[in-house]
Amino acid sequence: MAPTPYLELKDICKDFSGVRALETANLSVAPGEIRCLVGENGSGKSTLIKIVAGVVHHDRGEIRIDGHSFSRLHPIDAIREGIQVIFQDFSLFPNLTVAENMAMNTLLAERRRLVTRRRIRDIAGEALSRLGVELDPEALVEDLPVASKQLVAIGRALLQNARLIIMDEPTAALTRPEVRRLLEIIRALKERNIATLFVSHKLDEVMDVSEQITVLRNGRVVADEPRAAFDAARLVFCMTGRRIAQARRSAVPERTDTPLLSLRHLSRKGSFRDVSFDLWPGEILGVTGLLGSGRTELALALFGMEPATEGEIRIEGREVSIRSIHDALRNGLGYVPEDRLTEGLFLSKSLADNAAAGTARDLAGRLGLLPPRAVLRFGEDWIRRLRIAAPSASVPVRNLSGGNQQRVVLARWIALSPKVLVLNGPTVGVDIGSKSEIHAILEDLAAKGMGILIMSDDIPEVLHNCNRILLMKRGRIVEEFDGAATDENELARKLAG
Amino acid sequence: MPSRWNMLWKKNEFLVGLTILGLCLFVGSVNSAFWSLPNLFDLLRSSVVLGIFALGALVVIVSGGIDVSFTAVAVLSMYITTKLLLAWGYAGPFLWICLLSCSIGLCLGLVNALFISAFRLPTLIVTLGTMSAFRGFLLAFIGSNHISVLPQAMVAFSQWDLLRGRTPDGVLYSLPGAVLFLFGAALFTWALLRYSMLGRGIYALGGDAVAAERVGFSLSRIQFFIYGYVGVLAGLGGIIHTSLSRMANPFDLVGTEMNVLAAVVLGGARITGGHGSVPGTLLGVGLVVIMNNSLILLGVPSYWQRVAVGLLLLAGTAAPILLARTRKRPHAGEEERS
Amino acid sequence: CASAAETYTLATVVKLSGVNWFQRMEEGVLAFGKATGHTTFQQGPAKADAALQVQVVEDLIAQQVNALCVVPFSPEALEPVLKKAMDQGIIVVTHEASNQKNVNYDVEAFDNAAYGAHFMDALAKLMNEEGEYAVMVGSLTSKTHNEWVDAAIARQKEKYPKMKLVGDKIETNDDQQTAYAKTRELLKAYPNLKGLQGSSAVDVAGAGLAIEEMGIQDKIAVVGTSLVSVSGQYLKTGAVDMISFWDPADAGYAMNQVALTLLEGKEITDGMDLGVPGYEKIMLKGKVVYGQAWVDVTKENMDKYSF
Amino acid sequence: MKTPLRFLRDENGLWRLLLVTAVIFATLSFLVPGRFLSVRNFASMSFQIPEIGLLSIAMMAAMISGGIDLSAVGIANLSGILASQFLLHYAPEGAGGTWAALVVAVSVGISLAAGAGCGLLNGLLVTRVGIPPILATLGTMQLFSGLAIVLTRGTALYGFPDAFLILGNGYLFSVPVPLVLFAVAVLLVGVLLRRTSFGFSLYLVGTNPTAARFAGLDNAAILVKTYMLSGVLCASAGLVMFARTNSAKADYGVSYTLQAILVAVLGGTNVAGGFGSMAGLVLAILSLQFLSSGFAMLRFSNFSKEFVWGALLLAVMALNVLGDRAARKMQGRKNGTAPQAGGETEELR
Ligand SMILES: Nc1ncnc2c1ncn2[C@@H]1O[C@H](COP(=O)(O)OP(=O)(O)OP(=O)(O)O)[C@@H](O)[C@H]1O
Ligand SMILES: Nc1ncnc2c1ncn2[C@@H]1O[C@H](COP(=O)(O)OP(=O)(O)OP(=O)(O)O)[C@@H](O)[C@H]1O
Ligand SMILES: [Mg+2]
Ligand SMILES: [Mg+2]
Repeated sequence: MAPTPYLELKDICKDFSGVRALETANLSVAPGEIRCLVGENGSGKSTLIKIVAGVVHHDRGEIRIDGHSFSRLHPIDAIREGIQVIFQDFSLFPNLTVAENMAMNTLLAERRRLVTRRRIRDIAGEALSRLGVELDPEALVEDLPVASKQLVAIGRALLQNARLIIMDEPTAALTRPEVRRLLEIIRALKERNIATLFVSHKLDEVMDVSEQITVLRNGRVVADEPRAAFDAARLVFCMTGRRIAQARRSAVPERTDTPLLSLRHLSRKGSFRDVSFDLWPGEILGVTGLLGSGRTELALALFGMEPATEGEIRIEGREVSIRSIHDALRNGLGYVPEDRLTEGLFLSKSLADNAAAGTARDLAGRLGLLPPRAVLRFGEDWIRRLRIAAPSASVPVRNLSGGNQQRVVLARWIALSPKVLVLNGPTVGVDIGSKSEIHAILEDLAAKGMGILIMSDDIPEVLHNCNRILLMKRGRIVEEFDGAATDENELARKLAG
Repeated sequence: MPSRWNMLWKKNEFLVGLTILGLCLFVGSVNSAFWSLPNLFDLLRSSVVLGIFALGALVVIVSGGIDVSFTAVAVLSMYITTKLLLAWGYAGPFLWICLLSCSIGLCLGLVNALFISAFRLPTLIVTLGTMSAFRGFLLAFIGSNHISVLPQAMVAFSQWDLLRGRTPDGVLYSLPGAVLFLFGAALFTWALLRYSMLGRGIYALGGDAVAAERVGFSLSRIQFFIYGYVGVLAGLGGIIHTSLSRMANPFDLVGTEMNVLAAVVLGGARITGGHGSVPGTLLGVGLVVIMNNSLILLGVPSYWQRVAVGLLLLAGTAAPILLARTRKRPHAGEEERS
Repeated sequence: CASAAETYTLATVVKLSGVNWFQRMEEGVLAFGKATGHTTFQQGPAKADAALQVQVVEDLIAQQVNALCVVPFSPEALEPVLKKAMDQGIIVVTHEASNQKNVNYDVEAFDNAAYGAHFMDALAKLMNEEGEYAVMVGSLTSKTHNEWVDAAIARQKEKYPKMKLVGDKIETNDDQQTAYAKTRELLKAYPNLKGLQGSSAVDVAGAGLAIEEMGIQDKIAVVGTSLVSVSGQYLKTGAVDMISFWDPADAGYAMNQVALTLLEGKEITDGMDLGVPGYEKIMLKGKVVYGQAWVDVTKENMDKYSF
Repeated sequence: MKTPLRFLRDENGLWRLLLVTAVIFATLSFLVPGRFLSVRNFASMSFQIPEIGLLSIAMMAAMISGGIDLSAVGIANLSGILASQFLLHYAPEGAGGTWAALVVAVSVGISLAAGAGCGLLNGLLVTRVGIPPILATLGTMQLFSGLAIVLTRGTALYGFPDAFLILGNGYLFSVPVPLVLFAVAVLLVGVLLRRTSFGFSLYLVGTNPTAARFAGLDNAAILVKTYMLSGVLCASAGLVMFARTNSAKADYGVSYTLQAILVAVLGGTNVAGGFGSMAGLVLAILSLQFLSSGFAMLRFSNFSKEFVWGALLLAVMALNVLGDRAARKMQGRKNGTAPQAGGETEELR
C-alpha cells in the first residue's frame, strides 16, 4: 500500500480576479516519490506549485504537509517543512554571485544570522559538484546565459534537509547533457528519500524519469496514474484532449539561383569563427549545439547586436554590412530572442502594444499619428491570425501563458515580413499543442518564401522542422545534416560527442 | 581565467579611486596647499555628515529603493531634540542626546517603512511625500527659529578633537572626534551588509523582491529595518551637523539629498538596486567633498564655480563608466541605459 | 471711498517665512495691527525662491487685501504682479528694493551703498588699513548683498590702497556650513588673510566658527550683517568683531505705517515721523523713504539685543 | 456592468484622483465661500498653474522614459536668459511695432532652441556616455544654472517689450495667455504621447529598454528626443516665467524641481518608467493649486501647505492601493469578468 503522503492537496481552488486557475485540484506526493505534473500552458501547474510554495494563497481546499494542515501557507513555512522550489522564472538574484545565490536557501534554512564568505563558498562548491557542472562561483548571475541561470536555480534547491523538491520546467533552457545529469540527480535524491515534483513540457523527460504522472487540464486533474499506464500518445491526449501527430517537414523548397542569406567566414573574437552557410528562400535551417557553442552569439551577430568582426554577409547576393539592429532591420533580418520575459516582452503592456512594437511606424498614418484604436485592431487581427488564446488585445501579456506569449512575439516579427527570421529557442517552455501550432506557423511562413533559421537544442524540434541542420561546436560549424535523413539518436550522439 | 589586474578594472571602487586620484593630482598641482594635513582634516570633517547620510542612502539604494526624506528626518529629529533638551535644561553627556535624536529618527523612518511595507508603494513616492510632510510639520508646528545657544554637551562635542596641531603660522588644526561616528557607522554598515543574513536580504530584495520573498525572506521585516536604520542614521547625522555648526537651523540640510544620492551613485551603487558597497560609497563621498572644497584652492572665479561643480560631477560620473568601457568587450555597455 | 472708520487689511509678504529675521519683522507687523486696530498679517514662501513669492502675492491679490507690504526676494520679478496689484487699487509698499517701479513707496532702513561702505570702514580700522581681505555673499544672485560688498570694495579702492581683495566674491548659499568650509578653504589658499566681510546672516557665524576653531580670533577681523541670536556666541569670543543690522520689526512697522497713511488718503512727506525708532525723521527721495536705522553691535553692546 | 466597479478599480487611479480633486475643491469652496469661488481667485490660479504645469509635463516625459530630469529649472532659466539677452539687445522695453514683434518671435525661437540643445546634451549624456539620468541631469542642472550665472553675473535682466510680456500677462479672449500656452502644451504633448508612433515607442522603451532594443526600436534616438522634448517644455516654462515677472534671473523657480516631481507622481506617473498620463497630471496640478490658494486664503502658513501636500500624496497613493484591493475582492466574488492587470504578482512588488 502507498505510504502516507508527504504532501497532500485536496480540492484546491484558486481564482485570479475572476479567472479560475484551479478547480478542485488534488495532488499527493509520497516521500521519495518522483512525480511529474504535466498539462498545457495555462492549465494551472505553476499556480499549484506557487500555492505549495506559499507564494500564492489558495481560495479553498486543504494543504497537508507532513501531517500538518495549513490554511494559509507562507513561503517560510513551506521552506521549514522541507519544500524547495525551482520556479519557472528561476527567481534568482541577478545582482549576486553564483555562489551567493546557491548558498541562499541553505543559509536561510539554517536560520543563520551571520554569514561568512567561506561558508558561502563551501555550500556553493558542494552544490556545483553535485550538479557536476563548471560555473565560476564568483560570476554575477546577471551576466550568465539562461542555461547557466537555470543550473544555479537547480543547485540552489538541492538542500541537504529538503524533503520535497519542486521543479517547474527546470530543463527549459538546458541542453541534453545537463538534462541527463539533472535526471540522474533526481534519481539520486530518491535514494535519499527526497521526493521530486517535476514539471516539463518535454514529454521524453517525463516518460524517462517519472514514477507517477498527474495531468492537469483547465485547472482540474484529468489523470493521476503510474508511469506505466501512459505512453506518449496517451499522455498528449490527456493533456490536450486531441491527438497530435509529429509530422516531419515535408516541403523541401526548390533552390533558386541566389540564396536568401549567405555567410562566408563570419567570425567574432571569442564567440564564433569561420561560419559559412547558405539559407535559401522557403528553407528552414536549424542550428544546434551545446551550451556555449556560439549559437546565440551567431544569432546576435546576424541581428547586429554584437556585430561580427570578420567575414561577409550577403542578402540575396548583395553584400551587406550589419553593424547595428537598424542595419539588420533594413536588410530584412528579424530576430526572436532567447529570453522571452526580459528580451522579448513588455510584460506590463497590452498584447496589442507588444505585437505592434516593431510596426508602430508603419501603422501610423500621416504626421506619425497612431490612434490607440489602430493598435488594438492590429492586435486583434493577430489574435485571429495566430490563434492566440487571449480574452482581448488589451490584456497585459503578463497574463498570457508561455505559448501565447511566444505567439505575440512571433506576431511582432511576422508583421514586419522580414526576408530572414532568426528564432532563438522558438518554443522554449511552450506546451506540446502550442508547439506544433507554432511550428505550423513557421512552416507556413517558409512556404511563402521566408528563410527561417532556428537556433535550438531541442533535437526533435530541429529534426522535425528543418530541411537541414548545422551542428556548432566551440564556435565553429562542424557538420551539416539533412533533416530527412537523420534520426534523433544519431544527432544526439553527434551533439554530445 | 581573468587576471587579477583585469578583475581590478571591473571593480567600481577601483575606478572611482582612480578618478579621485586624478582629481587630487590635478588640484594638488594647481595649489600645493591641497596636500597639507590641515586640508586632509578639513576634508574629513566635511565628509562626516554627508558620509553618514550616504551610508543610509546606500542601504536603501541597495535594497532597490530611493529615499529622499532622510534630510527632512535629520532636521526634524535634531530640531526636536535640541528644543526638548533646552526645555529640560539638560546638562548630561552627548551620548544621550545622540540616542534621543536617533530614536526620533527611528520613529520617522518607521513611518516611511509603514507606508512602503503596508501599502507596497514605490519608495520614491512615499519618501517624497514624507519629506514634504516632515519638513512642513517641523516648520509649521514645531518652530522655524535658528537656535544658536545649544546644550553644553553639544558644544563640547564640537570641540572634541582626536588630533591637534599648529601650523608654522600658528593656525590650529584638528581632527574632530565626529569622524569616529562616521567610521563607526561605516564599519557597522559594512559588516551588516556583508556578514549578516539581514544584509544579504537587503541585496536580495534589491536584486529581485519577488524572489527574495519566495526564498523565505520576510520583506516587511527587512523594509522596516532598512527605513528604520536610515532614520537612525539621519538622526545621528542631523545631531552631529547641528553640534558641529553649533546652531540648530530648521532650514538646513533639506535640499542636499540629491548631492548625497549623487555621492552614493558615484561610488558605484546602481540606482536600480542590488549593487553598491560601503567602501565605494565612502569613495563617492570623498569625490564629492573634494570637488566642493577645492574650488577656491583651484582659483575658480566665483561666477564660474557652479559651472565647475557641474562639469566635475559629470566628469566624475563619466570617468568610471568610460574607463570600464575601454576594458570591456566591445558590445557591452552599448547605448544601454542602466 | 475709504471712510475713516473702516478697518483695512494690510498684508506683509517677506522673502522667506519663519526665519529669525522675518519673525522679528512679524512682531513689528503685528504690533502695528494692535496699535492701529487694522488687520495686519505676514506671509511668505516656504522656500527662498522669487517664483514662489510671486505666487504668494498673486494669492493675496485674489484675496483683495487693501495694502501689500513686500520685501521682494528679487524686485524685478515682482514688477508685473505688483503692477497688477496697483491696477486693482491695492497700495503697494516695499522694503529693500529701492529701484522698484510699481510701488507707491519703498521704505529703506538706510542707503545700501552707505551701509556697505561703513563695513569697509570698520574692517579697515580693525585691520590697520592694510592686508588681504575677502567678502562673502549669500548668493551671487542676491542684489542687496552684492550692492553691499560692491560698495565696500569701492570704498577700499578709494580710501584704503594698502588693502587687497582676494578670492573674488565667495558664495555661501546662505548656509552656515558652507560659510564655515569656505572660510577654512580661503585661509588655506590665502594664509595671510586679515579680514572678512559677510553679507548673509549666517556668513559671519560660519566664518566665526572656523576662526574660533583655528584659534586665530586675534589675527582676523570679521564684520558683516547678522543678528545677535545668530552670531552672538562668536561676538563674545572675539571670532567675530562687529555685526550690523537694522531692526526688521521697525522696518515692518514703518512699511505698514506708510501703507496706512496712503490708505487714509494722506501724503508721505520729507522729514515725517513714522513712529518707530530710526524712522523718526525720514528722508524722501522720489518714491524711496530712507531711515537712519542701522545698528552696529560689538561684544560691548550685544546684550541689548534679544533677537 | 463595469461602471460601478470602474470607479474603484481603474488602472492609474484617475477616477480616484478626480474624486479627491473634487473633494478638495468642494471643501475649500465651503470653507472660504466668497473668495475661493471668485473670478479673481480663478484668474490668479490660472496665472500660477502654467509654469509649474509646463515643468511637470517635462518631468513626466522624462519619467515615462524611465529617467528623470533634475535639470528642468536650470534649462528654463538658461534658455530664458539667452532669449532675454537677445531681446534686451534688439528690442528693449518700450520698443513696439512689427520690429519688436519680430524680435520677440526670434527670441522665443532662441529660447526653445536652447531648451532643445540642453535636452540634447542630457539625452547624449544618458544614452551615449551612459550616465544614469538622475546623475546626468543633476550635473547639467549645476552646469546650466552655472552658465546662467556666468551670463548674467547673477543679476536680473529686466524691462522687456510689451509684445513679450503678453506671454506671461496677456489675455486671449479673456483667457490668460499662459493658460492658453499650457493648454496647447497639454494637448500637443498628450497627442504626442498617446497618439503617435513616437509616444507609443517611448512608453515601450520606458517599460523595458532591453525588449525595446530587441524589438528594433532605436532606444537612444527615442531617449534623446524625449529629453529634447523635455528641454523645449522647460524653455517654454522659462518664457512664461520671465514674461510674467518681466525679468530673467539665474535662480528663479529653484524650488519647482521637487514640485514638478510631486505633481507628476501624484498624477500617476510611474517612477520606474512606462506609465503616466496627461489627464492625471492635469488633475494633480489642479488639486495642488486648489490647496495652495485655499490655504493662502485661510491664512495658513506656507509650511502647512507643504505638510498637506506631502500628506495628500501619501493619502492618494494609499487610497489607490486600498481601492484596488477592495475592487479585487469584489471582483473575485463576482465571477466570470474578464481578467485584469495586476493580480497577485503585482502585489508582491
Ligand atoms: N497572478 C495571476 N493573476 C491572474 N491570473 C493568473 C495568475 N496566475 C495564473 N493565472 C491564471 O491561472 C491559469 C493557470 O495558470 P498557471 O500558471 O498555473 O498555468 P501553468 O499550468 O503553469 O501554465 P504553463 O504551462 O504555461 O506554465 C492561467 O489561465 C492564468 O490565466
Ligand atoms: N500576473 C499574472 N496575471 C494573470 N495571469 C498570469 C499572471 N502570471 C501568470 N499568469 C498565467 O499563468 C499561466 C502560465 O504562466 P506561466 O508563465 O507560469 O507559464 P507556465 O504554465 O509555467 O508555462 P509555459 O512556460 O510552459 O508556457 C498563463 O496562462 C497566465 O495566464
Ligand atoms: Mg507554469
Ligand atoms: Mg577677530
